[in-house]
Amino acid sequence: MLDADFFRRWLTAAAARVDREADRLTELDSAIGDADHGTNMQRGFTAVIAVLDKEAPQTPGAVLTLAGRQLISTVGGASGPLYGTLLRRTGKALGDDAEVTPGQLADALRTGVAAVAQLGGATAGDKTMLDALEPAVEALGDSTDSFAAAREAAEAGALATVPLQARKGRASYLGERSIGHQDPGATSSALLIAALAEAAEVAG
Amino acid sequence: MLDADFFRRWLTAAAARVDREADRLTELDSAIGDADHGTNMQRGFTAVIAVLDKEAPQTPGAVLTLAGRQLISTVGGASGPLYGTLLRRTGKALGDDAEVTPGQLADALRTGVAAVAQLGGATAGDKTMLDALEPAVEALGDSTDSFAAAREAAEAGALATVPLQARKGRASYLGERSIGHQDPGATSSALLIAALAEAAEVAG
Amino acid sequence: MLINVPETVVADALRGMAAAHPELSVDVENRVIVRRDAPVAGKVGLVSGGGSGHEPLHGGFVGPGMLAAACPGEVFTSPVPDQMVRAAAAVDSGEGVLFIVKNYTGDVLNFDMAAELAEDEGVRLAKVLVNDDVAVTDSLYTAGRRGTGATLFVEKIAGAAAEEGAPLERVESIARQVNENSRSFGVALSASTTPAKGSPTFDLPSGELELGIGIHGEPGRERRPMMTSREIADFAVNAVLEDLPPTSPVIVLVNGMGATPLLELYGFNAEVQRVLSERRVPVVRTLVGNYVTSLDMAGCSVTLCQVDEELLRLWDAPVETAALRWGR
Amino acid sequence: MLINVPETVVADALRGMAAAHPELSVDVENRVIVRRDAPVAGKVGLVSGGGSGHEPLHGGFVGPGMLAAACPGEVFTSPVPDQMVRAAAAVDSGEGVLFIVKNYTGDVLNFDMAAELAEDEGVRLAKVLVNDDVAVTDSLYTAGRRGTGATLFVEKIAGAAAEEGAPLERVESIARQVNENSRSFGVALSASTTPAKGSPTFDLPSGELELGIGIHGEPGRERRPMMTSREIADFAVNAVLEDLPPTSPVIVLVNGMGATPLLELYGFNAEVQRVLSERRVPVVRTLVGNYVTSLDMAGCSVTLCQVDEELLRLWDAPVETAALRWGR
Ligand SMILES: Nc1ncnc2c1ncn2[C@@H]1O[C@H](COP(=O)(O)OP(=O)(O)O)[C@@H](O)[C@H]1O
Ligand SMILES: Nc1ncnc2c1ncn2[C@@H]1O[C@H](COP(=O)(O)OP(=O)(O)O)[C@@H](O)[C@H]1O
Ligand SMILES: [Mg+2]
Ligand SMILES: [Mg+2]
Ligand SMILES: [Mg+2]
Ligand SMILES: [Mg+2]
Repeated sequence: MLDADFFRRWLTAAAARVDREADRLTELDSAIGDADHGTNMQRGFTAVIAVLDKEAPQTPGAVLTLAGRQLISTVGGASGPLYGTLLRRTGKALGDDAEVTPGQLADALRTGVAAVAQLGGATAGDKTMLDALEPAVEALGDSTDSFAAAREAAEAGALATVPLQARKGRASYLGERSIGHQDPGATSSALLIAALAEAAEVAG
Repeated sequence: MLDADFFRRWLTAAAARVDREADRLTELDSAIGDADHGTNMQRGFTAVIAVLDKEAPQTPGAVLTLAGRQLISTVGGASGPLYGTLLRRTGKALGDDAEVTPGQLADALRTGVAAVAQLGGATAGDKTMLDALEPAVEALGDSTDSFAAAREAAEAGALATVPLQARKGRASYLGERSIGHQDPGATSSALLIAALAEAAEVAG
Repeated sequence: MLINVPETVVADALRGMAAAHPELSVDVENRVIVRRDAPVAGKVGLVSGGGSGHEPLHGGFVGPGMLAAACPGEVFTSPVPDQMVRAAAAVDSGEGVLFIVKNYTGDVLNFDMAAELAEDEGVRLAKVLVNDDVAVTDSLYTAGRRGTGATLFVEKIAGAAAEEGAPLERVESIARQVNENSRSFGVALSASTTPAKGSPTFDLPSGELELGIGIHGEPGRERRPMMTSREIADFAVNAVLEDLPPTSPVIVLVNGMGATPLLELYGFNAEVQRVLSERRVPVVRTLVGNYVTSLDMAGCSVTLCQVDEELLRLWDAPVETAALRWGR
Repeated sequence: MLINVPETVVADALRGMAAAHPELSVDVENRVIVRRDAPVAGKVGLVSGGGSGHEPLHGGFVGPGMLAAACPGEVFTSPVPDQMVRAAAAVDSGEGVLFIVKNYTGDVLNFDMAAELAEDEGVRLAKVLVNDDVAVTDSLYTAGRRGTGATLFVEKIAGAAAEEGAPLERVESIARQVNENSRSFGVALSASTTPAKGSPTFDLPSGELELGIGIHGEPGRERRPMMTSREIADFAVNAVLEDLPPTSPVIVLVNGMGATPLLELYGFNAEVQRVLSERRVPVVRTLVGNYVTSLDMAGCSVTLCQVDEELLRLWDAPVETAALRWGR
């Protein structure tokens, strides 16, 4: 079972990864976007950790909902509302339970990812975060063992954005010139899923 | 004896040298000034040649006076009024004679150079065109043979500006940082004197 | 860069704006710039915003006759919904609020979220998207046309209508009309440097230029060897006219991206006017300057806005902001 | 660069200015920009000018309440006397003409020659030198202090006096007083590129800056490792205050050299205001923007102008030019 602490660990691991990889995310965004994805994610996750510390939500759902709201209120850009919606809708789907099963989390994350797709109007292959998120949630199953598979899937999905031409977000303005670069949002999504797997490993 | 044609040849040779060396003059001015001396001189001497062609003045004095007025009306900057005054006052000093002796020219040029010193308030050693002009007119004598000596003196004078600290013109704002660079105006003055020697050589 | 640290760039700028413009009420903490007399009774409030780095857009356009409030985000990052919610509350006199949103995914999403929240709080809201950039043509396969120079026209002209007391529906329809009548094309001669990245956002050798750029430091649609002012004017104006053949006179905005000297912009304007006159497009007004910028990018954009008598009258109406100011 | 060829840069810009500003009468061939209603009966005419590349100075300051005419030279090259003679003739209503001359050898010599010629033609002439730059201290061994940001103050405040109908002697003495009350200090974060040279006029590695620069792309007095906005403000404001300890409130000009984003300039203004408040110097007005530029140089300058009530009243008086516009 996954309790509020697990979700806190997940987001803490995510924040650490974002910190480590911020320059790389910005570099990727500089090739096909506006060179802010790293700082956006860093600002957002720093604020998430701070608000979680301050408000200390007690259920998985509350942790994710609060984190999502904080991202929306802190990040801006495309990734703020999208990641904010991802966490908020996932959190809402988890309800008020003090503990959730990996399978419940998988279902909730599928709801969250669907909300992202609806909000942004993107589908798989558009060269966005969905190209990492969708395969990741596909790979999630009933046990935390599946988290590692989700990580693999997300990473593969992020890598697979390289040959794609962007059809959503800023990168789409580049037309064919967007081909040959990895999507920054798909890359940060892979970080978040990797952090999930990391949290599960620690949890053992 | 030197007639109007000689003076036309002088200024034509000067214009050609200025054309050839314009980039270098600008480069020198870029180090301790505002990177326009080459274009200033080029614009000025192009206009001088055009107006001499058009108005075809018939005496040495008229050639130089017209050329000086044209420089004043075309160049701007510090060098426009200064070189304009040099030629205009030299021309005026030559009077209306159809031909003048090298000695008369030497005297007239000394008058012209004195007018430059008075107008700009500079003296030898201030790292200006005067550092080339003054030794040059010192070296001028009664025969055209002295023109070559004037050329040497002007060139030496221009070179000798390198270690000086500028006390007049834009370069003076740099203080000690003006040391180590050759003064652009002294360099262009050496070109003008070299053109004088060249005109005399052709005249034989 | 003339900054302290990247993290405080926007807050520092807002403090500096507050000091320079006592006629504005600048909430540095919450990042909202509001005209001091807001809400103005009987008048619709215009709210715009977007990433910082495009100054004077939008904060420089707050004041009588133009915006009631502006919400600056981080550099090149759209603002968060909380800002627009706060701005809407500050400027709503009961006559409603118009959100003017440049068409970028981030701006659209954040303004949409804000609109939902503000409506929940009882504000009557309308929203207009600005999407004038003809460089982005295949909009089926993109996030759609970007909002660039036309933003100034929409904010000025709709702002004049609001100042006159036009109702929300009318202000909105005028804003929409201005957007539909406007087209832009932009060119970069150098990339811009964001404070966070600290180096140019893309690599542009000095003998080349980018055609069809946006205002976020992103590369353009195509790279070419350097062109003359004349060639760029031909290319840009024709791109605009091809997309929207003019049926009425135009207002011209010759806009600098930030680092192109005004001397060059005016020279470019001469070429733009030449093309327009060759193409027999009557020009009624021309504005030249750095208005919708991309930090320290060198380059320019041309925006044409077709106007009828009413839109021209509203363009000429008094405006009193930090960056645009005329009339009485 | 956004140009055709270096040779036509100034003429192209003047054509573009003419197209954008029907309220100005622009003589492209003779390079004189005159307010359209000149000569204005009963009013002294202010004429200024200097090298191009400092736009909006001076052409952008021509209009009611400021300059009657401006004479742009080639880039960074002072204009020729013919231009000022023509301008003086165009603006002289019989009340006389004031030449406002930035203190550079070229400007001084050319304006002096023009003054002689114009006086020969019967114009009553006065002349004021602007020399506000505190970076050039040892003026015995230099061409004297340069004229920089204070030019804007002199032109605006003396222009207001002229607009009110003050006689030549009074306009001249006000101009002189404003100059004496003003000091500037400038900093470059990058060199500028002139059209003729086509490359930066000096080499400034990106981690360094130049302190005490002028506005002609020349290097400064000293090179240092990059400083923060806060450190630069401390240095610049203190340099100014040391030279002219204030005895009355100041108007502040935070001026961009051309390529520094307005976002950064406003942030810098916050630091300038902090220093002034720490030093207990009362600030009555602040202007932030690119007004006295050096082509595409990145950097800024601070100018302080001490004012009494009369000078402040004249500063606030209406002005209607391309680049400065307020009041009614
Ligand atoms: N419509 C969309 N749907 C899903 N993801 C999107 C969409 N638009 C952009 N993104 C994602 O957002 C990322 C960019 O985020 P960021 O750089 O923070 O915001 P911005 O593009 O506003 O600067 C892209 O790499 C992409 O993965
Ligand atoms: N006061 C002066 N007296 C004599 N020569 C001067 C004076 N000031 C400047 N010069 C000369 O003028 C040259 C610069 O000319 P130029 O670059 O054309 O004008 P500007 O300095 O106005 O840009 C200097 O190199 C110097 O030789
Ligand atoms: Mg981005
Ligand atoms: Mg020079
Ligand atoms: Mg962004
Ligand atoms: Mg010069």
